[in-house]
Amino acid sequence: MIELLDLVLVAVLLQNFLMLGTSRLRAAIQFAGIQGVLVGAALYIAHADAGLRVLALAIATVILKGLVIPSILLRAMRNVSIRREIEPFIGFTTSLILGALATGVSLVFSRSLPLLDEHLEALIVPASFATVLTGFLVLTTRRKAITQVVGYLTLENGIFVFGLTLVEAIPFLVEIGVLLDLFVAVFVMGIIMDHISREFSSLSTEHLTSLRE
Amino acid sequence: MSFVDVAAALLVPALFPPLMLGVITRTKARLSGRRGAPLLQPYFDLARLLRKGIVRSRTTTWVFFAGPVVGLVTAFLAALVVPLGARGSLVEFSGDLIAFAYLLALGRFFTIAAALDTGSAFEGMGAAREAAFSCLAEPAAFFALLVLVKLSGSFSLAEMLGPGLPGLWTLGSPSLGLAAVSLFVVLLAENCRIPFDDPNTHLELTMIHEVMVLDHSGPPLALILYGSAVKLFAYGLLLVRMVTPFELETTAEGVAVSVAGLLLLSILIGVVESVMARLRLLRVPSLLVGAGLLSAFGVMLLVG
Amino acid sequence: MTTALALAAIACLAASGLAAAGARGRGPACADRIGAVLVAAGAGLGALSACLALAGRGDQLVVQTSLPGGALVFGVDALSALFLLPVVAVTLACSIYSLAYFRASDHPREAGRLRIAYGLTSAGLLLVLVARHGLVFLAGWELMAIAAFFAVTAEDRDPDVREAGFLYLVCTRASTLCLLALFALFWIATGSLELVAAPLGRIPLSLQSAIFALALAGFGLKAGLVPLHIWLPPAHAAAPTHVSALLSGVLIKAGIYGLVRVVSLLPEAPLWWGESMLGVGILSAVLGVAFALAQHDVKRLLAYHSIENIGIIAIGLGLALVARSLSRPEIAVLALAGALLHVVNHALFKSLLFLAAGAVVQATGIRSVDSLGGVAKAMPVTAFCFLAGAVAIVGLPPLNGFISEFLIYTGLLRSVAFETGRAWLLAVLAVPALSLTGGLALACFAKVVGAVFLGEPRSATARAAREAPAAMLGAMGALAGLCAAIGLVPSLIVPALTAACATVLSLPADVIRAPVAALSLLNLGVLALCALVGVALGLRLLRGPRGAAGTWDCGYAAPGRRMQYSASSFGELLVRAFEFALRPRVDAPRLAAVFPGPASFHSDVPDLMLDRVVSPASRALARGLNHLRALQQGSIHAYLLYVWIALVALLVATGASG
Amino acid sequence: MALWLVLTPLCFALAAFATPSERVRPWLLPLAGATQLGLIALELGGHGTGSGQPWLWLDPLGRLVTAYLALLFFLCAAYAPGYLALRSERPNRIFCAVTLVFFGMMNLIAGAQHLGLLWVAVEATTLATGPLLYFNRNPRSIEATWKYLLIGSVGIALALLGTFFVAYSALQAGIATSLLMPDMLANATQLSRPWLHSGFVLALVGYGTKMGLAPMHTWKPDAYGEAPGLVGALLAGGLTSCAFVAILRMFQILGAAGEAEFARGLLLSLGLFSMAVAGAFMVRQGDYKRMLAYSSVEHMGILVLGIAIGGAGTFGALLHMLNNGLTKGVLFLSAGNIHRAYGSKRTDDVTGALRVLPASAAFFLAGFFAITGTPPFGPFVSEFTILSAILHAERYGVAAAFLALLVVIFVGMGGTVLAVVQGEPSEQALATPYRDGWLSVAPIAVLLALVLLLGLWIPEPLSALLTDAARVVEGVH
Repeated sequence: MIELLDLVLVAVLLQNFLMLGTSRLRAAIQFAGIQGVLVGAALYIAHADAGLRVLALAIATVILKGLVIPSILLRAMRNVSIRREIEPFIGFTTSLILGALATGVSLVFSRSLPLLDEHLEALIVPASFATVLTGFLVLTTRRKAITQVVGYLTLENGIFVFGLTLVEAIPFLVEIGVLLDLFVAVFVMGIIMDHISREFSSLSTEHLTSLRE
Repeated sequence: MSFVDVAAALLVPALFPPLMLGVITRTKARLSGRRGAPLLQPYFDLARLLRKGIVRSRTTTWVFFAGPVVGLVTAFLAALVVPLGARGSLVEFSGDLIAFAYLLALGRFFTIAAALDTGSAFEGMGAAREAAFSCLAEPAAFFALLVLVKLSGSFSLAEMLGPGLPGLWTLGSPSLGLAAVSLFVVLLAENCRIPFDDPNTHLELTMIHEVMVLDHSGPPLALILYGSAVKLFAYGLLLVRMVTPFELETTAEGVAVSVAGLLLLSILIGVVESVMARLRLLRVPSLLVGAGLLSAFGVMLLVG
Repeated sequence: MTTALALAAIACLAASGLAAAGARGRGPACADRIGAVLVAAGAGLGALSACLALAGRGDQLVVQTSLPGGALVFGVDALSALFLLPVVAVTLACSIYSLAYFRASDHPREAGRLRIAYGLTSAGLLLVLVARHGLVFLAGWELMAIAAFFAVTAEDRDPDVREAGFLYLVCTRASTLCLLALFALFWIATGSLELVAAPLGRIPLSLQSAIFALALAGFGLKAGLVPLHIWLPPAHAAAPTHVSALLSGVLIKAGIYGLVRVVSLLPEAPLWWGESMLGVGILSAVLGVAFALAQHDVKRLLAYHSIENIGIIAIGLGLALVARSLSRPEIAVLALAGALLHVVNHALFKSLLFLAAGAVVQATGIRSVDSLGGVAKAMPVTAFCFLAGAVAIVGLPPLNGFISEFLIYTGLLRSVAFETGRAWLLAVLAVPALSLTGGLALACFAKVVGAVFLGEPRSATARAAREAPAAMLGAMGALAGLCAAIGLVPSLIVPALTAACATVLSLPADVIRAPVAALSLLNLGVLALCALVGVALGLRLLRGPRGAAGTWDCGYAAPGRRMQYSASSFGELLVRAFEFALRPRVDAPRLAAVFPGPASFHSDVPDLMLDRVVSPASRALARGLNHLRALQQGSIHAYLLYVWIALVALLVATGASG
Repeated sequence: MALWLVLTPLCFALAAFATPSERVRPWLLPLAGATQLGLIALELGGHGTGSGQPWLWLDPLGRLVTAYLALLFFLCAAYAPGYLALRSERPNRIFCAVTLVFFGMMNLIAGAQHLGLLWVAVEATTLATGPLLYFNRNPRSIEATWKYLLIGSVGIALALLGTFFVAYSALQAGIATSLLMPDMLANATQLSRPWLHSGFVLALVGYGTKMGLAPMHTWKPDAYGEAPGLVGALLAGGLTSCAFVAILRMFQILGAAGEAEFARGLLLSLGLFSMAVAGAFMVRQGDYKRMLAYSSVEHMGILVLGIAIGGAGTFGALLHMLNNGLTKGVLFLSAGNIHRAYGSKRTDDVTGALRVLPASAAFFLAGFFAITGTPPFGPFVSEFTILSAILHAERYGVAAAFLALLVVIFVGMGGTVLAVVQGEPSEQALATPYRDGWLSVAPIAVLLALVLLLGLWIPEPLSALLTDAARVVEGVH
């Protein structure tokens, strides 16, 4: 079981790097979607024995993160005719290096924390930290509003991965609530992005600096 | 105090002061080889002025006349504070030395006001100098008085300069000496004598007191002259009492010693005025501050 | 009963402005009258309760609440009463004055607001005096301070007024915060906010000293002790005159009251308390008068004199504290009595001076001393009142200022005679300092009286002056009368003084009777003799031959008005003597050519603290903070980065990471 | 009962959404507020139907906050109809519905006894406020909304991670974890420290972002600056207090775990830092609504400072939460009126408000004096309590810094406020059609009266409730 889970998690990490590497928005969105599917799968794999509740949760996750949210983002992207992330604050190669660095750091960090034995060798905790950091990296270095949403998604995915360790602890309703919040968040962000693109005929956050001291 | 004491304490300051002016002028005349006016000349001047008519400037108000009046009254009351002999003084209470200083200040205030009332540039000038210099003279005087206070442990001039005085000299003669010197300087400054001011110059630009009273005439002028004589008497008496620490029982002795001392003082002033030149105005403050430092040093000698 | 009366007085004063605002419908004059009547009622009640308290009928009033620090206590004792008397007197006089000075018909917009602010200020002042509970005290304090802010900025269209008001507001807030800490410490120390004397030996001395230091800072700010005086001159210059009179006459005394009250609560004072206050007092007295001497604006000048007089009061208080620490009862009583009496006196003559000056300013529209002159002919009564105030404030016989300064002097002389060590040295320095202050004050007021009222008018408007209306003259006359009364018959106020001293020092305070009696004789003598000689001279003037001519200008044919000795040149000698402290700004023309063209000379003296320290510092600080704005320029990426920096920093800082 | 407190507003939200009339709909807001007040009265009267669910019930802290929220919301809602009538050009269907949802979610936060549920509720408030900020539909409000959403969501995400960490700390200690407050408090002592610590830090940063503690406050000036005064009041008074509650919940757990000192250190530094940042940005602040935002940052700092000191400080902090919220209501609503009249937020254009809008300007001024801790207003009492707590704890350095910062803040805020209310109004300002009306002024007056009341007299039940709530926070029983 562990091996399979780790395999999936490695795939998740891979998505991080692809996301950092790509300059095309559509690709970034798709990677985020794939990552969503993967974490959904990971959830089921990790707790296959937990029965129907986990299954339902996993399916909900996959649908939401894998299909709904990406489609929202793609729609928002279609409204404005932009295809690629023009020159981020940090170049793509640098981002990749930083991503690798983040992954290393999270490996070390997770080792330094007292983990349960079943999580000790599993990749869960480091993968989650690495994904969180990647999300942060995307959030702070990419100029397009849409990419920032993608970053936010990645962040959420990372946290979700950490959640794998305590599915027992968190009641089903709360999990659903979390997913619902995520959905609404992206939905509202999508609306706002619509308005942004309408007002500024672009999705670049460069225009969003009129409120300042 | 007996009736005699009261009479003496009232009559001496009332009658004697102009004589001091006479003595001073006579001394100066003699030292410059002239015979000089009679000693009683000041009395004659006063009498004549009192008989004269009054000419006043159209600019002025009642303040113009308040000056001479208040000046004379305050000087006289101040003179009453200082004891003639060992038999106490007429105005005597704990802390009367402050009354002494503040009475004279009141007189000064109204003299200055009267001077400014004429709206003349020259009198304003004199008034400004009077105000400025007395600011510096007062602390000096107070330091000198503090010496007495510290030594005698009492707060009225009559007690300080009373029977206990000889004892004080044995106690702290250096301090008293310094105090006396600076008091003498203050006396010269406050009464506008050379080296601070020349009472009978006629170069208004350089004058202090005289120029303030340029516009006064007749009786008011008489009051002013008389008042300044009394003021000189008050300061002089204070100084003389300080430096004559003799056992004086009777009133007669007290009066005699005081009068003699005052005559000597007048001669001394005359001598000073004839051997010294008037200071440049800008130098005056430093001299006064110097006097203040002297007496301050005198106080510090008594530390503890 | 007593306290209830005081509270009723507070209610009346607070209501005065609002009621008048309510009655605005019946026309401005009616509103004015209603306001004045209510103020009068409040003043009457206040005076009544003060008299009751001085008659030994002081009592307390307790209100239960759930606020921190126990039940709210109000009370009137002799100390409160002694401060109450001048407060109500000045409040009433100024409000009567304002009937003619600040008519609602002339200032339709401002008058109502100002009347409300005025009423609330005096109400807050009274509340401070009757408060026996920290929070009540603070409430009254702040009510007074903020209402006063609105009174000062009554004419807020003028940017200078706004600036001065804001400076005042900031200073008073700083003082309030000091008091906040003070009462918090007091609460911690005594376990209650009720202002009762701390039990001996219970509170650690360090805590007491902290409380005292906070009191010195907080109350000093309000009272205007150097170097905390920065707000005083601008605020007094900006406010309407009767408000300036109220501020300078009684409001800054609230600071003195607070100091006295606090030190009376802490009986075991180390020596340095009194010594520091004595030192600050000397500094304030000398610097205050020196700066006053250099002012051109008559209201600023009077404001600086308030600083000087607060300094004199502080000298008295400091000496009293020193004497208390050295257990020298008679010195303590003399000094404290002098200080308290000077509080009363200064309230009277300073408000008198402000009102008289305000009358001149209103009549001529000029505030610069240098362009006035000869006003005495047009406004004889005002001139006489100002002259009386001047004699009083310089501390000359036969008026009230002399009495209080005399008491302080005698206290100092005694400590010169009997003390040793540092206390002695300070006393030895204080005496000449006080006399120097007196001399400078004399010069300064001789200058003002001469330049404003005497001589020839220096400007057309000054010549066109008319005597002030009756209401204003009445107010001034009343205050002048009080000054004379205290000066000639001080025995009137002696019982109040002794009672107050007894409450503060818990000592019998009869030491002051003897000197005061002597002084009253002396003053009466001065007055009588002057009257005698004056009458004689007057008769001689009427009888004998007399004539009138132009002023004898040493033979100069055509003396012009502008050739008179101006106020600035009058002060110039002394200003130069104090150059090291005053640092005058002079722009004098350099006359080069043989026939130089027209040139003008101008000199003024900026405030030592405000213009040379505080303003530059605050400007620099503001500029520095401005640079921080660069951190918030709207980049959402930067904002997100801050979040993460905070996270990492906290994680690292707590070492939670490992 | 707690459930009803959450559901009632949601039902009203549905009703509002269904209501067709633009003019009737706004009146649902005060109606909902009134209903809520009634329910609260029942609850406080002891008629509350006890704790139905284990993870949603009202402890004293919850009771305090829900009562306070109901009051604040009712008064703000009473202001709404007048305001929305003025803004008749904008459809208010979404606005009303979302406002009610937002209100319900705030109650959910107050009542949540489950950390996960707590998080969900907080995030829900974030999302609900988005549309409110965006009410004005102009580029600036878009920008503000975007920043608010993104920064808020990211912060909240961190809080979720923190919650997971805390859960894991239980898991790691081998406890059956349920994230239910009672269980957590019961087993707190066994929780694994490293996870607990880092979990608290994450939650502090996360919820601190919502609360607007520096340096996570950056969204605040933009959001408050662009939102309608009404929304600003609800955010500054309600939402921030709810985020504060969330932090308090975490603090409870650490306190129970005996790690209070650890938490207090963090809170102290964040509190002082927030006050400092607020002061720095308030000086010469040319935009009076942004100035209010920084004032909010400052007072959030004061709240956590009070908690950090503990003892009487906790009581003071909770009291200050109420005072600050109500006073902020006064300030934001009156500022909103002034903004209406002048059509500008810059002090360069807005002067002499006392001559244009006597009532609103006077309330604005009074609110300024109240919020800066002027007796006899409420904030004075709470700040005094906090200060004396600091001094009682003999943290003299902290006290000095506290007072110094208060002076700086007073200078900054006073400069801006006085520039607005005093002086000579411009011509077109005098020409404005907008005038103070009852609907736009009365709620402010009531709020101010409440603030004054809290300064003069704290009702017995309230002080009892505060004391109990403080006990809950301190973890003493």
